[in-house]
Amino acid sequence: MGSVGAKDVPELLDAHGKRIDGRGLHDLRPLKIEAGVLQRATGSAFVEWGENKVMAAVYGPREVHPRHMQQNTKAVVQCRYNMASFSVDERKRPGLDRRSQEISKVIGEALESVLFVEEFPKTSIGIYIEVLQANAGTRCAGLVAASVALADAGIPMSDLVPAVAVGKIAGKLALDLRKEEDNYGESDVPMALVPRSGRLVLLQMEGHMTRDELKTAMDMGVKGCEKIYEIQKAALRNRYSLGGNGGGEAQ
Amino acid sequence: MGSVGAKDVPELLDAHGKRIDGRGLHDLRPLKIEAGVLQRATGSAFVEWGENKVMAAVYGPREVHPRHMQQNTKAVVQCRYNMASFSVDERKRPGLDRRSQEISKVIGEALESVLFVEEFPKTSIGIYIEVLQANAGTRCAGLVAASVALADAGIPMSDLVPAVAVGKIAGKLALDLRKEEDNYGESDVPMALVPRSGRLVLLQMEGHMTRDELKTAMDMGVKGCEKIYEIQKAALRNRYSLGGNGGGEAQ
Amino acid sequence: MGSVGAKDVPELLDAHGKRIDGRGLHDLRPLKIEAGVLQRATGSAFVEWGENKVMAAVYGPREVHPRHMQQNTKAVVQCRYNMASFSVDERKRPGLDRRSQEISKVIGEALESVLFVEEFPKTSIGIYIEVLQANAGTRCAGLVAASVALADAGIPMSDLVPAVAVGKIAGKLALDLRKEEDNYGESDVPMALVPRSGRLVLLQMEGHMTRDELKTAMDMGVKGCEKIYEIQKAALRNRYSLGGNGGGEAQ
Amino acid sequence: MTNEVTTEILATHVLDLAKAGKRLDGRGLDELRPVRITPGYVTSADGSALVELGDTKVLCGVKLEPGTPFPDTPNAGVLTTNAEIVPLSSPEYEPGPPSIQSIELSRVVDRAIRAAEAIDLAKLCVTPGEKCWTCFVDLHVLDDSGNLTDAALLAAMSALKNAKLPGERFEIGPTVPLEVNHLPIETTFVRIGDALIVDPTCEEEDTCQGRLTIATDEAGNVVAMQKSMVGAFSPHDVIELVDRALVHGDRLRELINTTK
Amino acid sequence: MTNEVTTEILATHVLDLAKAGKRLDGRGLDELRPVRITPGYVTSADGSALVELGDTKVLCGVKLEPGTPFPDTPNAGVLTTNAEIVPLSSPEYEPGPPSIQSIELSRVVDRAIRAAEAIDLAKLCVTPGEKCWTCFVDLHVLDDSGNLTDAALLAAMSALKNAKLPGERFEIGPTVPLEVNHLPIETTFVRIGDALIVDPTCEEEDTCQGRLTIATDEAGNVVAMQKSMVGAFSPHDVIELVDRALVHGDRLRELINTTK
Amino acid sequence: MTNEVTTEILATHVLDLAKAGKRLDGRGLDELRPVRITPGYVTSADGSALVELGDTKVLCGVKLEPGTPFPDTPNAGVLTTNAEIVPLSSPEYEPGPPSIQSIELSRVVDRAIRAAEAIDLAKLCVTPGEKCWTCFVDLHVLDDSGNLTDAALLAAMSALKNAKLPGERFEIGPTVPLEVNHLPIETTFVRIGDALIVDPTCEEEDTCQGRLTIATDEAGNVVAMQKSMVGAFSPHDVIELVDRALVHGDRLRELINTTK
Repeated sequence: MGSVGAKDVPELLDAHGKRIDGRGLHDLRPLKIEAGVLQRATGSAFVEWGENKVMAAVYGPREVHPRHMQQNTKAVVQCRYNMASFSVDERKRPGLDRRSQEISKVIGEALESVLFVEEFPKTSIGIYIEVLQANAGTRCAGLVAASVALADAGIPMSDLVPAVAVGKIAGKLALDLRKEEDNYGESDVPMALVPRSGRLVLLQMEGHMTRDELKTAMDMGVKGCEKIYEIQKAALRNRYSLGGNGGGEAQ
Repeated sequence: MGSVGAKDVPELLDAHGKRIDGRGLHDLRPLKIEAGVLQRATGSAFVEWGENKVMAAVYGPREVHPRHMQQNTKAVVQCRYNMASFSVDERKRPGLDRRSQEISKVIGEALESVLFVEEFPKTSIGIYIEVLQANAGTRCAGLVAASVALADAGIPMSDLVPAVAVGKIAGKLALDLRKEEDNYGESDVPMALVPRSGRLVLLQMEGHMTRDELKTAMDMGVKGCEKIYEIQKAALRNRYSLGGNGGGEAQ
Repeated sequence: MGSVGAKDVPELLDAHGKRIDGRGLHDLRPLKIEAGVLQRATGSAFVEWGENKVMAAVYGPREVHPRHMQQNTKAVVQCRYNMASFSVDERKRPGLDRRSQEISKVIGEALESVLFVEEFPKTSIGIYIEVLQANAGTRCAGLVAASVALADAGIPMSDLVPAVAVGKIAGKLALDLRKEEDNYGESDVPMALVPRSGRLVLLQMEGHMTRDELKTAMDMGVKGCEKIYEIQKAALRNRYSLGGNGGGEAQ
Repeated sequence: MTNEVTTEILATHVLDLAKAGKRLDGRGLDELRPVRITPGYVTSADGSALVELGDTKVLCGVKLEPGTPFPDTPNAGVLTTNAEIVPLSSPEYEPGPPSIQSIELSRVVDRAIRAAEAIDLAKLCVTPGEKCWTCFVDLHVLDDSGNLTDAALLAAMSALKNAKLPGERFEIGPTVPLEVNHLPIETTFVRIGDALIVDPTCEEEDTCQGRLTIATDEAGNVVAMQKSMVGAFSPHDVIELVDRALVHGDRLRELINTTK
Repeated sequence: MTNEVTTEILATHVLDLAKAGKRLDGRGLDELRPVRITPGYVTSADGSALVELGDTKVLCGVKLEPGTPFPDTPNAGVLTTNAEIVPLSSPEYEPGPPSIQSIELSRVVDRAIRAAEAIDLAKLCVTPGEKCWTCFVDLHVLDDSGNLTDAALLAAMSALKNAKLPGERFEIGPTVPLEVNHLPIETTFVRIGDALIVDPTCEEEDTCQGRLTIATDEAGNVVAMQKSMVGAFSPHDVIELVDRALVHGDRLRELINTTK
Repeated sequence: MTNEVTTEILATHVLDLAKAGKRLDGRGLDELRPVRITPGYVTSADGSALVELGDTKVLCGVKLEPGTPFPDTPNAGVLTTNAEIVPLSSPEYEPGPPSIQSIELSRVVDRAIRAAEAIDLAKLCVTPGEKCWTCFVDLHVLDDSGNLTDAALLAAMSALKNAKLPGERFEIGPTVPLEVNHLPIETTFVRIGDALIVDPTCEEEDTCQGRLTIATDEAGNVVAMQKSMVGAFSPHDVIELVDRALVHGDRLRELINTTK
């Protein structure tokens, strides 16, 4: 969000209202989802979303380690969002920084909101997200991938969870920000929807928005999520159809 | 203790034998103790002693974590003395440095010497001390606070434990050193007394003292501890008297 | 191995084929082994090999910590190779670096290959190696010492394990490299032998060797190991003979 | 570790109360606990404040020290927010590296300060690319009786308003008050069944179905939000809570501005 | 944690198969799994490659950044190899500091690259003693279905061959391809009973009696070896495996060199 | 982990012996174990000594390297004392970060060296504020058979007396012996019932009711003290022990001074 002292701010919207990559304000970047891409994981999914590449794997339900974290009445959801050192322009030190830890927490809580954790007491469900190539929106891409991986693992859920960010660029609300829009835009609202209930299980925000802008932003996000939801479902159908080799895809 | 290459050594005793803050050699700094200041802790106490502000809390007896530290014949005493990053002039990195770990050990051992740990096998008693503002003597202030917090928690003890340091400044023994006296003085002897037995449960020393000076220093310290003991007892009386809002106080 | 940009490469072989310290290509450095040198350990040994000084201790079989590492069908072998901070020219930060961790792993696996770990299920055998003074070949010296310490501890093994490195210096294969030979030589092949089976339980290599050179290097190493084996056995005999004060010794 | 039976009984009780529009401590669903702010509580800091929100106690100390600007923002000072949830503050403390709770707490407070542009970081630059002020906002949680976030941002903003740039101590110009341009306030709500209640106690947090923190500024903007814990909010809920957060925000800004 | 009964039954089965010259997945004892190399898989890296060796997947990203030479090698750039065996890749992952497996993996890959002199570090020096390129070879294990080492070195060498020195980005001369002078290949074998089998799956690694990795270069030299895991090899075994490693090495070098 | 029954039986036995003025190993209550000092034990260090105090073995290595003075003492070199109680030394070792025992050990040894002004740190300054010698005193515990503190300070002082400032190696003047101005000695006592015994073995430490370490210098001053472990001493006890420590101190100083 508008870092102090930054130079060379690019023009985020052209005279025709088109964005840097030619999209309109309500357009998603191309999205491709493939389920069942890893051999060792219980379930897995790969998401290519614009220039993001994100892999998710699910393990479990299984024994809890360390043991003292075990819960008698429900499964423990352990979520880890991690960025590969080479996924960003400037090499990132390997390991979870504070940002990654916060994102791990909010993604884990979002997904636990649709899991029937009471059905698997004393176990753990591990959700692991690796960002291989990043271009803004990786927490949403990770959530989208992890949700499909959970379904691929056969873990009962009340719904799939699509997610997308809405931001404000050059004074306008725009769906699904890419890197330059995120860096130089005015605000960013990532959100994750449970389509069947219409409720948000992830919602963060940074920047400046009026109450009414926020309302519109959530409307745009919900519509975006509904499109993503269809692609998630298609990926799972492809996984289980015999001829399926592709996955779900947008555009 | 007289650091090498230090400049601007202040005059620690004036022509009338008065100290920087006007005290005589046998005077304590003002001391205020309040018991029962925290809601979540089993017991707690706040100490304001000169320009020191120290909070102590006690939790337990409770389950031991990690489990393998549990002892079958006694409670485990876990003590943590920590300084807030802003409690000293130059910001301190958060977390326990080696000094804090050593102080945690000697305070914990001092207090365990008056606890009936055999009465609570397989449990732990947690003693937590936070130095919020520091001006020399924080280990003694922490011990004084923790001892009152243990009593506030209702944990059986053979006695309260007062503590104070005696040092040598400008060649003279002086009670209860403040920062400049500690930095530029010649030695420092913090000690903690069990008044009913007349024995010391904490005793450290650094600097230069003859055997006879040390004897005198311990005498001065014991007398100082007896005064502090009264203030500790008053704080606990106030805590349990209905009208009590204050705590114990000196000067 | 020939580090880039290094200067002042010493002459490793003189006109008569003698090495820096006067040895021939097939000579070991002087080796002295003493068993039973520590009081608290179950078994121990001290090795002085050229300018290396290495101490090894063995503890166990004993309870496993942390508990979750316990194995129901065999003993867990925990091996730690560590260098004292002052054992090398430039002070080394205390603690295990990545090199030490790798060496700990390969030494532990080498020794486990001769231990009857199935006889001690649910226990751990701790093997601890401290390099006090280092001059190339410390992993072999550590293995030699640890093997004797295991025997001193009375832990059943199929054989003692001698170890030595063969390297290539000035184009020739040479036994038991010292520091300059290791730093400026062309390759290094440390190996550990089980004499009764003729098999290698440790084998590493770095540098350049043809297949045939490697074959010759292993032959030289095996012969070196056989000499070391005799010194190991002598050290154990001395430990248990009443008059024994020395240990095994070469040259 | 937690007594699961007790937790479940308590959860049911809190839920039943909420259905009836009531709370354990007798407050209304949109009623904050009493707030007490003590600026300048710690004189060893360059700025400080103790905030008591009911039984919750958070102490903030601000320290300003010379440092180096980040390479990508050569004309700006550095702001660092850190939260210590020390074992003194709660029986739930677990030993080990900073807990995820303390990391989330510091990040959510930090985000509100930055997004609201409370401090003009450009003014903390001394020599572009070379020297700047580093502003450490250190939060020390003393009693975690619920809703640490709101108490922590109140403490941080009060401490910043109380802070002096110690130019003389470091021989970088005169010692002057730190300028605070905007005053973000966070208001946190939890869902208990269908009720959306403000300023939760720890019992309410333990049994809630979702928590939402909304940061507003004095111009009526939303500057930051954080949904956390397991649970969900509809967009309609969110807008209702924004409206409520704006009201509480104005009241608390008034309190900070009038506290000396 | 591991199911010991299953492990033992599997071990017996793998051993029985090996006695009959067979393997769980039907391969011959000296047969590699299918190899697929995708260079340039990650565009945020300066060089990258995804390697699939059967179900085993390792992604390598190379990053080149300006740095300072080590004091004892003032005329050389710096090469740093790091391996992350992330929890996504295997059920056996344990939380905590880098596992000894990941340390051994990165060190064995690093040793082969260095010993083969694959990269001329002198060419990565910019100003002697002051400025050089630091080359980070980061290995990210995505699916650990056995024999990570061979897949990791293939990925590293493919990524290095794919890499560009980003001179323009850092204003240190033009952006040019990174020069790769030699192409080390590692081939790993395990002993199962008396059988010595190549490219083990994780089931074979779990039940083996010794593992040996042999790195060769295009001139037919052995440049690095690592025996690991409990077990032993005779010198005669070692030479047999060197001969086999030279054959596999040539085939895989050919594959890397022809993959675009 | 410790066998509690054995510990209790041993404690009772040690106590009964002490009442009768006896000890497990037959020593008198004020009798040290035999001391053996081997200076120069490790040639890779700039100074070193192995100290054997009965079965207790502590090795000290001193390293001197160029460094930077601390900002608040620009005219002084830096002294750093570190103790490693490695798992080789005792069955009681626990894995993890440096134990509190090793931290206390290094701090108590460090305090005695500093308080006695054993080394003139001003002489380790090369260029005020810019360059100085850093003196690392590294203690490596090889066998913990009790009373590590006394053995460790003996090793440290012997190693310092054995040390050379390696000026030539670092091209900072000639290589000369390190000057040692004062010779602090620590003597440690434990209380067993009413008995106050010197130089405790580990069995005596395990069952004691308080431990007191007293550091003296050659002028008869007390320069440092540390009471540790659960237990208490009266001021009268302390003075009695100071008198005894002065006697032992003189004897051990004599031993160090006459050992080559």
